[in-house]
Amino acid sequence: MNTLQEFFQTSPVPPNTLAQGLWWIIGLPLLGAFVCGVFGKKLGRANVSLVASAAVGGSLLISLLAFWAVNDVRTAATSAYAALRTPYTLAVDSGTWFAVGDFRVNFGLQVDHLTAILLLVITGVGFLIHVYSAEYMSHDDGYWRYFAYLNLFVAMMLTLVMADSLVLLFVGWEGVGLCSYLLIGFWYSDAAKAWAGRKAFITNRIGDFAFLIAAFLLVTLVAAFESQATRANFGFPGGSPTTFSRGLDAQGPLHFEALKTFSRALVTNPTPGGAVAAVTPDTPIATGPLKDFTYGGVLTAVLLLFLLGASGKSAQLPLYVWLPDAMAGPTPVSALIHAATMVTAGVYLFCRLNFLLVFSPVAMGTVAVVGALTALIAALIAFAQDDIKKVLAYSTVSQLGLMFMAVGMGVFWAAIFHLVTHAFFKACLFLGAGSVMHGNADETDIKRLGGVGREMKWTAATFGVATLAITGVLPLSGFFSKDAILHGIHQTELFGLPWVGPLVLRLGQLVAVCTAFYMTRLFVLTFWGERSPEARAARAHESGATMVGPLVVLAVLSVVALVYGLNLINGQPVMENFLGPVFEPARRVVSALGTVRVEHGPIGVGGYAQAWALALLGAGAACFLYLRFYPTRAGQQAPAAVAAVRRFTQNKFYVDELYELLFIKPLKALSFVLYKVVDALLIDTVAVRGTAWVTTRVGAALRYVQTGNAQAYAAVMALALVGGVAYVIVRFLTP
Amino acid sequence: MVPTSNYLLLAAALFCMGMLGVLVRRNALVVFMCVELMLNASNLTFLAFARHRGDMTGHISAFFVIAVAAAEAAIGLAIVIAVFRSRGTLNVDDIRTMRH
Amino acid sequence: MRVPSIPAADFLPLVPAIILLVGACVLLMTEVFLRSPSRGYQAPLSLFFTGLAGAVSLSSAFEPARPVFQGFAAQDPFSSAVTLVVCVALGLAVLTSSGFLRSRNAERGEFYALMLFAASGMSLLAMSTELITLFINIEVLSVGTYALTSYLRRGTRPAEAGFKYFILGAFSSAILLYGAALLYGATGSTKLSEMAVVLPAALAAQPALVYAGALLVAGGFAFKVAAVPFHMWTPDVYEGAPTPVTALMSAGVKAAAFAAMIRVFLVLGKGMDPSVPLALFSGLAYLTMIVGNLLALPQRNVKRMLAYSSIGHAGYLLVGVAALFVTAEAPAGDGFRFFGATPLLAPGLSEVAARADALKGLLFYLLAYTVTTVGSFGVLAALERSEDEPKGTAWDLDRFAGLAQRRPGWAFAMAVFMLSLGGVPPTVGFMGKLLIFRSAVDTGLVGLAVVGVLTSAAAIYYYLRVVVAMYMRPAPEDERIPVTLSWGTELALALSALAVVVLGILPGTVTDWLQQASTLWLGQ
Amino acid sequence: MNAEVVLFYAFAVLALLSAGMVIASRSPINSALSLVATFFFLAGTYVLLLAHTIAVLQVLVYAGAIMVLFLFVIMLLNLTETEGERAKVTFGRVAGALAAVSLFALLALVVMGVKGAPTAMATAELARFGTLAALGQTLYTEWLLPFEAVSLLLLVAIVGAVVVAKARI
Repeated sequence: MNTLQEFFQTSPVPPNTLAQGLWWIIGLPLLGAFVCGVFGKKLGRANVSLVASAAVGGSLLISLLAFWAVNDVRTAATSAYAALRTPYTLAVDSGTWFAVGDFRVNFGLQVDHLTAILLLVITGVGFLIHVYSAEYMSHDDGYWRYFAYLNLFVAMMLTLVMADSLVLLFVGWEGVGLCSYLLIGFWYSDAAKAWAGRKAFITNRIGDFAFLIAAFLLVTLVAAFESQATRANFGFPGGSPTTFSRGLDAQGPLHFEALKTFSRALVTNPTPGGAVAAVTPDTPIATGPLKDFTYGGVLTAVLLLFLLGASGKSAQLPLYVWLPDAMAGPTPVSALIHAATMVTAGVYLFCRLNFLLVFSPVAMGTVAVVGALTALIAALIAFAQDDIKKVLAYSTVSQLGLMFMAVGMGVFWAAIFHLVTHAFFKACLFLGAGSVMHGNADETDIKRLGGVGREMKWTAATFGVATLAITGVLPLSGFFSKDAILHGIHQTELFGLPWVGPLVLRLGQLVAVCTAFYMTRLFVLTFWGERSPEARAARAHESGATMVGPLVVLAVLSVVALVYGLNLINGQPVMENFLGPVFEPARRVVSALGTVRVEHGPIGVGGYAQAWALALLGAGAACFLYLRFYPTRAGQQAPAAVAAVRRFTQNKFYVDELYELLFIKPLKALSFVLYKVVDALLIDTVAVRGTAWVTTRVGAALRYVQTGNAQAYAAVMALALVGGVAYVIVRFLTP
Repeated sequence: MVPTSNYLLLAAALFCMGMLGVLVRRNALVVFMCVELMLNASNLTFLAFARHRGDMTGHISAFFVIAVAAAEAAIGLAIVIAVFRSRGTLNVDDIRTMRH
Repeated sequence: MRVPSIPAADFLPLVPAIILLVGACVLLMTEVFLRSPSRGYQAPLSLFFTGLAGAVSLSSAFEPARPVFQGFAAQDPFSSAVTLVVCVALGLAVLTSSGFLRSRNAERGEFYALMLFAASGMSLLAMSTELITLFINIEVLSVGTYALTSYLRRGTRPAEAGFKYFILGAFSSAILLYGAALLYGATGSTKLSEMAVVLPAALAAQPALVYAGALLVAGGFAFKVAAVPFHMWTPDVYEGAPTPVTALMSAGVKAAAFAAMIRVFLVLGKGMDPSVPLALFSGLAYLTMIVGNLLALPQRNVKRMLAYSSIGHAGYLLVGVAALFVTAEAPAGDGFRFFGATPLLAPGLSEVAARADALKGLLFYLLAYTVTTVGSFGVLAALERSEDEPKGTAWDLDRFAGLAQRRPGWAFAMAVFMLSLGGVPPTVGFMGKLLIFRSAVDTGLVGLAVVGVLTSAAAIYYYLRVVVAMYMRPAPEDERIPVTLSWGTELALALSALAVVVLGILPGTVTDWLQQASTLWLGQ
Repeated sequence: MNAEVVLFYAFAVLALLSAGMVIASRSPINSALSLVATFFFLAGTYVLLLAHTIAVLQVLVYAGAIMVLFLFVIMLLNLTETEGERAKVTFGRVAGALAAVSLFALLALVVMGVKGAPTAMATAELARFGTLAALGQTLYTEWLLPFEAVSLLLLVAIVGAVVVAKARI
């Protein structure tokens, strides 16, 4: 064990050398995108996919080195904001990007444990999906555009996770949104798909707007703190007001180290009642546009705005509606962008800003409750969906809700753990769905599939493994990650909001049952049973090796990722130990402010059993319903009178009907109502379409003021002048 | 002595009459003449204030305005001719191919 | 009689304008003496003079500010920066012109000469510090652009555009002049430096006269910068003018007019109740941002869409102008601030520093907008076919369908321009917006920043529609490739796309330079 | 009531009347001739304001040169027909008329605030005020820059006019 540890703690490339090469992780896919986009048509199909895959593959190799290097004991980055060294962080700073007065942003990357894990997920899953796409897109004319966008997306996503400041993160944030928009609309053929792209676009802009305002507020907040903070605030090792100011001058206030130092200084208060009073979260701001608000209050507002931003990108209430519609794009895109990587950006954002989030129990509670409600609503809606990709899309929304729950309750490591396992099994599910569509003449309606498992053995097997994983059956990774979340929530209590934890926990357990149910339904209806008579293709055909290969790898990964959840190191799960340094600042804030109370305890066998029972309950119910109950009723369209008699005579049927009446019908109705009212009517029609409609109408109406008559234009000018002069008269000539 | 404000009032009246002409006349050439009227009203204002203050700056300004008016007339009349050549009318209501 | 002596050194700041003037005269002469059928030399020749003028203005950018010609003009970093922006716009416009004109068989020395004349007017306008000089220079650039607008006379559009521009332009000049006359009456001078001295007394005696004059002058400037409600000529004129001229108008004229407006109102604002210019420019900025962007939304004619978008961008620039009039203590009773009225400046920011920041943001935005918009008009110029012009379909969105397959380079450049206009990182447009909004937040104009961010979010929608058309719609089958290939266009597109991306990723050098220039000018 | 007052009111009334004719008359030729008349009456008021040189220039340049150009264009384009009898009443026209009238009311309020009569001047000063010599001396020394700028403007206007009015390009 020790040798193994030592092996991993000695990077083959010296960390300082590697830090200089971090640019290549982004640069390679960017180069790939350039080559594919500009020369794609001339290169030909095979070369384009080779270039694109090789670019991501190369990026994966460097990411592996980086992952290795962050474990190296020699690795540390110097902080410009305090005389400290941040251990286990690779950082490179290329100097000033731009400066506005004393607001400065540098161009720099950093890789710590959190980023390293995400790098592996993005490049790893990305690489597999590139390989898969080579066959999947083999019949499409726009393959070079497709690979160019896909490479560009990978580059942008890598920028997002490697950014060392909120500004560069925002560049990636916008970039992935743009690529997603381009890829959703890749097959623009009808108005519905065009609308899907537009909807994704509008909802994301709402989120981006909130993000920007939050960032602006944060800059103002740090500036206010800089002018107000006292020496007492910097009573931690290496801290001093001058160093902090010098750091702000050198790297700017939106660098993550700046925010980290800010959070640390805000909770440092060595001598309560000492000579110099320290600024605390309850201190009102003295100067500037935010005067008289408290630091804590503004931080809460900032975090809630970030939540709105994250809801847009990560498809949470109320901005989740775009994700199911985004399934209009090619399936590998759904797997990469709308399941594994981009949609987790919101989770990443909060984990990155963990030290700010824990300042505000209100914000944490809101994040947790929003996540829980999203998870439940999406899971319920997934019940009644018949489109294989729509089910998976709602399932993604639901799983993201689980991650938000974990983030909101401060169990950051579990959120990241679930993010990783989810990336594996959901990518596997999506690619499996793509394979099913590929082999069944692009059929997506699960009611018209059935029995596919017999012809597509590999697809069925991998899909099955992934289904078990997401369901949370014991030996698979999904079980561990989901259980880590629920267990973590169970142990946590938010200060002042004791009801949030239990509520979220119960909702989470309910979501687990629902997940098991609809995923089992999906699997059973697609792969088992008889082939539907309405099927488009009489026989399915298994996909080729380049499509099955990634499926197998992802299925294996969704099993072996469980290693992260085992208590191997210091009695902690591997993932928790690994991410320890990243969430250390949050722990420091929590221990100073007491915003979150954690009772540590190992996961007992009872907890495991409970979780397993929940999964089995849902899965069992689905198996019963779709394997036994519905098939026996198939074709029984008897006349009403006969049916009534039989219902009364055949006891079994009577029970069944009652069961259906009491349980299935209301649930289905609820699912339907949620879908129709909340999703389709309220959010889609009123909020999204309504905004677009109103602005376009107003624009179109204003347009007709533009009559083309020069005199009318002059008249408008004259009227404006009259108004202005009248104002002057009223203001200065009336006594 | 006539008070300065009377001169200024006359100028304001001429300025607004010019503006009225620009806004209501249909013939492009007449619209242009009304702009000239507005420039003259400004000149009168300059001269009235110059006399009021006993300062020659207003005179020089008026001199330059006359020169500018000449330049504007040259280019403006050329454009009016071009418009007439391209559509055979100088009616402002008809010069509106581009709109909305 | 006192005869003031004007030292030879006073002519130094005029050198860029004189170079442009000499260039224009040389180009006029070539038409007379070099009667060769090929006029391929004219664009490089104009480019040479433009580059020379730009280089000279760059070299004098860090000279300390000083008045020249008895206070009729000023040599300062601000005027040098604006002249440089004008030269960039002119150079790119000249590059796109050569191919555009040649394909219409209309390449003449007069065209380039008029462009250079107009640009020298812009350069002179940027340094004028006396109302009559200012008025004359506005006329120089206006008369040049009037003529350029109706330079091509196929169909009815160019003459119509020229007519509308001329009649409304003359109308607005008359208004500006009347305002200047009222200001003269109130202060007894037309020199800004002398007015600044007398203004407090004049305001005490006759406030209505000063404010009415200032308002009329502001109206005249608002016309030139296309601020709502003085914007209505913009779409019609931009549509009808030859596309390279539209490019010059949207970038160069706007830059020069903004420069003059800032100069005049910085002086007038000193004596006034500071809430008046603040309210004036904030109000204009709100209206311009909202109306300009809303009007662009339903446009399918890309040229008109860009015209409306240029109105929207004037709105963002006006946000920067409003930020220039912030004061350390709060003016009483104005409703243009959101988020609490008392503390205006961000902590640790002095009034001068805040103004320098705002000015830097403005200048950077002007530069950013110039390279982006001239580039996008360049693509438009290369794509339009002269036979479509009379029908008005030359700029329809459908012309862009499938451009990515036919001309991937152009499509890429256009996509970059559209993203930059929309303010998507990492382009120069994003950087410009960031600087402007940041300084608005710093000066407490949060409402303006919020509306700015919201409208630019809405604006992305119509910009991306062009990108979607280029990359996602199939090219029309029957159409032959309708391009006018010329080295000038290719070079202009490559240069401006490169500038958009490079300045977007590494704006550091330029912002440092502008910071230095702004501080140098305002810090005195 | 001295001669200046009488003359001022005479010129003012006549100028306003002829300006009204510019706006009201149907034929462009009548408008142009009324405009010439307005310029003459204005030149009269300039003389009352001791702006002799400008008055002369007004007659020479405005009435003499610019208006001849207008008349020439009217003849060239053969614009002898009168405007249509029923001028279309549009929103723009009504709003414009309202705006012009109310702007006059407002501007009148503003300029009425200018109190007092012109400055009294010493005889020597009065002898120079508004003369060609005084104007020329300032113009060529102090006002050098705008003077050069105006020459540039005239050059641009000539080139522009030639370009625009030239036959098809």
